[in-house]
Amino acid sequence: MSEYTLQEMMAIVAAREVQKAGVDVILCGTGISTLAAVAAKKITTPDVVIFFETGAIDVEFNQMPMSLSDPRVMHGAVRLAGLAEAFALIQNQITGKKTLGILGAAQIDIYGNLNSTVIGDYFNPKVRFSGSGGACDIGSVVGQSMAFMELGKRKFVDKLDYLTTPGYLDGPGAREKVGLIGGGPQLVITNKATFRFDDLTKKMYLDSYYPGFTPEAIQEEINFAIDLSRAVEAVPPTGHELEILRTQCDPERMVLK
Amino acid sequence: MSEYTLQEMMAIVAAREVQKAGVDVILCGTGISTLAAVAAKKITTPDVVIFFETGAIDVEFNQMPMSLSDPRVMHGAVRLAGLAEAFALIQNQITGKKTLGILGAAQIDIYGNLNSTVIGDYFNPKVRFSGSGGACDIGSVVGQSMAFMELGKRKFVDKLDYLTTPGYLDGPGAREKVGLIGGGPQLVITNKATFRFDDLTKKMYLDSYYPGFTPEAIQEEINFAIDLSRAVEAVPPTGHELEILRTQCDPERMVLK
Amino acid sequence: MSEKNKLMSLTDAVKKFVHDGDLISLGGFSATLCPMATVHEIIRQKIKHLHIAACSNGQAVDELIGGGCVERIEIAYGGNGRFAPTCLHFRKAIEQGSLKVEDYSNYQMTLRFMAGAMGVPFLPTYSSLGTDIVNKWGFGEEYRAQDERLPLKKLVIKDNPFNRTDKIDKLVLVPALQPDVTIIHAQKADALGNVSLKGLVYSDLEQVKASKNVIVTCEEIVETDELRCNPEYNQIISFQVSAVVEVPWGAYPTAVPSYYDYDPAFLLHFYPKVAKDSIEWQKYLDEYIVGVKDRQEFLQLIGTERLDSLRADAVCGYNPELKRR
Amino acid sequence: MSEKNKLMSLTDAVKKFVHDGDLISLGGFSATLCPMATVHEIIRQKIKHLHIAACSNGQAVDELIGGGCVERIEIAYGGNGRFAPTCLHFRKAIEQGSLKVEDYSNYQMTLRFMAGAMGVPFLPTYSSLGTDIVNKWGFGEEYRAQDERLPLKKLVIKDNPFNRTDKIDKLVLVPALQPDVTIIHAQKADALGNVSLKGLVYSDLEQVKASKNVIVTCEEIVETDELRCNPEYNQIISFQVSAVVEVPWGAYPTAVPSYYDYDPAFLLHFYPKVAKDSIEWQKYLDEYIVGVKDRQEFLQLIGTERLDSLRADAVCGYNPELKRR
Repeated sequence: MSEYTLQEMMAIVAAREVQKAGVDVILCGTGISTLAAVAAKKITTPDVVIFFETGAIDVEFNQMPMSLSDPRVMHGAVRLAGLAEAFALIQNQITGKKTLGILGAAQIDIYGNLNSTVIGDYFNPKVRFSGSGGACDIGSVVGQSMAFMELGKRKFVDKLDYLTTPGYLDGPGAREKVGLIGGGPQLVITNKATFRFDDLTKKMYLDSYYPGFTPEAIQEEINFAIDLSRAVEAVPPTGHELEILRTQCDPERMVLK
Repeated sequence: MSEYTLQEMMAIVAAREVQKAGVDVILCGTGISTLAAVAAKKITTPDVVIFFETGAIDVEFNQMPMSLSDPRVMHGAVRLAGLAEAFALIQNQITGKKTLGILGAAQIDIYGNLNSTVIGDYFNPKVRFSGSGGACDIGSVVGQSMAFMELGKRKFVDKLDYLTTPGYLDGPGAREKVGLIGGGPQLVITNKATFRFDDLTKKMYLDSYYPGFTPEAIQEEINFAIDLSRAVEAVPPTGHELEILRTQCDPERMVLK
Repeated sequence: MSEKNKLMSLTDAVKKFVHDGDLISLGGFSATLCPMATVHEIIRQKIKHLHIAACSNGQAVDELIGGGCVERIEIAYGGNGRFAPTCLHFRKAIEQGSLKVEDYSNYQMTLRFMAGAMGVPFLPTYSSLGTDIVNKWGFGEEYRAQDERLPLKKLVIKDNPFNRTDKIDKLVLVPALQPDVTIIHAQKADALGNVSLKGLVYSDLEQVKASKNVIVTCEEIVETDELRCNPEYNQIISFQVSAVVEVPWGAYPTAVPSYYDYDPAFLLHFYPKVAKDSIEWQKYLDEYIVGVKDRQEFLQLIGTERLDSLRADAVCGYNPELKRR
Repeated sequence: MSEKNKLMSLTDAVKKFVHDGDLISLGGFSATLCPMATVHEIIRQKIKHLHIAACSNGQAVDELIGGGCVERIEIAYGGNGRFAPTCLHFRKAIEQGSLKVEDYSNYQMTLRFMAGAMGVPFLPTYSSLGTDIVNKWGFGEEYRAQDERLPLKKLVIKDNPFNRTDKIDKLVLVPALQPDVTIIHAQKADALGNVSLKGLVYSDLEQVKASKNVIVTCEEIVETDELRCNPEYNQIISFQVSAVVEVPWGAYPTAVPSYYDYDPAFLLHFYPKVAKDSIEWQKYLDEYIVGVKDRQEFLQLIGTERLDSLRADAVCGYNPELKRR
């Protein structure tokens, strides 16, 4: 079996999930999120359209972008729209349902809600982050989404300091009750394990742990109790997957460490 | 004095009014309306921007268009937008106030309201016309407007069969009361005379009659009584104005008869 | 070839995506970029009871009405510029009571498509306050209540909840449209459904984005890589489109900027004559639409010489030598 | 020369159109097309108490905050992509309580500018229902009530009046923004204020259209006739613009597609160092901003060699050889 980094594992897990999701479009951010989208396109789902909230649509990269506005997302795109059009594309459920959004955050709770705004009190924060950007929009309206998170007790928390991006809010029926239209998160990908959400309770459960980790060790890094019973060991990246990831997705090693 | 047609007189009157209005932009329709805009640009106000509701902005004509969507309004324009942007430009009062709209209709009433929808009952019409197009929008929100009309008792009516485009509705304060934001009509240009609206009563009064006509003869062609006391004889087109109109504005004679 | 290839024949595209009673939106504006080939195919397939939504479509709407396909229409302007101040079949059908019409303004129809495109149920405007567009509803409340496909209300007037003055601040909320299918004609598209329009785009983009399905006919199919060279010139993305059909001269007798001009001989002289007379009109339908197999045969009836005379100048995008009277 | 000529010096443009306490909107997105030259001029002129509105502006917002010009900000994202996950002065100022912040999402900020551009008081969205963007207001009701320039409410939740089902259908209405002045940087403009942007335009167009005044800096002034050759590439029209200033390298250290790349040496290495240390930061302000007369002197400090290394490749629009770590 090939040697691989946990970051490579995360990208490959995401690429496989895109195929499973059966979507036409991936709406992604920078870093691991772009890498995952490119991996999906190069490895599992060649027809998928890569899309940035800045309005770059059907992008073909030559180099990894440093931000959503990097000129590298513009060259070779099929369309360059603006933010207004980009977000309308996902709020519109005809196209929104065809789209998988990729998110990330500083904190996540058991219902997959995300915080990327503050640590501490909103009006007197200990740490201030960038804020929503398009995350709240994506979580509110996109057909389905996945999130990249680092595992850890300060990240997987019992109660968010600020609810920036809606997951399943406080449980079953909550999205419908407040009037949210999108589909909610399907998968959380971390550096040691992946998580999904129970159909009935909408609570996060352990979906898979990466080779070398155990369900119990994963639970140790989470501030709330989760169901470990459905967990399986994740299938590691194949040599073929790693080859494409390393040579075709990020040959400059801008994201891959 | 030069010979001129009544249609030429109408175009020149409009061109002079554009200068008086002090606007940056003319929003115009086809036919006499485009001719008037071009005459304004070539004769009185060279810096004015000619603008069509289809989204062609700052157009420089080589040939007169047959419709608002004629490729002739596209070539040489500074911008080609769409309808959404075009109408937003006038609903937005920052730019809407800089714009003069040119209208036309089948019927007009004493408050400058226009009908371009039906003759007879709306639900069982004697004659059906095209409908509003952008006229209702322009009349609702543009900074100021003028209308081209043919004089006649079936056109200048006591009560419209259908109120397509708002003028001053039923009088002073009426626009404000329903919440309309634009400025209302300033001038009505016909084939024999021009009309303006009283500041206080918002009723149409005779502003000028063309050489060869009398105020009393004008009143005969209108289905409601109007104030004739402020009327003056209109200044006919100068030779210079006619020269430019004929040789530079519509050399193909698509509009000019 | 990609799984996402959407090329098909026009016959198949209409069979697959246009059905009796559908809500159809038509791209183009008066005599430019009207999707005439698709309109003729719809007439040929005898599709009935259509509900049409358009801003200011001229020729396409009029032939569709004349072809007996339309039951009701929501529209801002049923005219064709200086070719037809009011479209002839549109006028006749309403005067005879055979076509139900709901009047909006151009901006309102655009906002309705835009709301559909944005996925919100309405958008606000100040347009039409105090007018009969607000007061008279072509589709009455009862008619609307009986048909789930229609919004219950033509429009709604609401106070601005952010108003902090004592001035009146009311807005007209117009309801979203999400057509079953939007039909447009474009200059270029690729097989996946990426589309490049040149010149004015009217409300075509809002119409496309609002729709469940979209049929694009185009003058030329090009490679995706050609489109990638100028992303600023592309407006519609593959996943917004259901079918792509290459149909040269597909908008004739209306204009396609950069390809050909409108045909004044058809629009000013031929069409008014046949549209005004029901026998002549039936002859036109039989001979030019129902009697031909496809667009190619229709174009043969028009003749190469006539088409050639309309070809656009490469610089200005129309034919400056065209006889237009 | 036309009466409508809007060319002026950057010093004059800022003097004329930017005042203490103004509501300013900044174009660009994270590290691209930030109007840095104008931002430096605002700092140089010691304009204070600005109210900033932006979607995801990175470098421009952060230097303006660091320059002591900003009192409050409405924003979706105070970061700079991978150069700065959270902008440093933005973070510090909020943590210290010296900057009041109101959080929206990117789409909401875009809709707020779009509402301003459309001349309506609000636009609807489903975004943020159930989140703290709805529940927590950075500018409280009392604070808003006291300041006429703010809407009384951050946002309002309303039922869809067209709902004909028993499903819940609520929308978030976000209030329009009409900034006193919007500041953007573009590739090309003419002296009248017609502007051609290449590449992504973010929310720049909505910001421009919503604003009472607009300052455009650009890489190149061109003739209007050049712009008329490709109307599809022009987005902003003369009558929407107040001042035009030719400022080559006006967005440096952020990127201008087709002209130059961002400067990783500045953004990744130099800026974080000076922004984290108040003495270093004061030195930067003194030396690079307040201590120079104009953009030209600033660029001399950066050096020709460094600038040249950023020049964009003609085909791809960036520098593929750039060292980005």
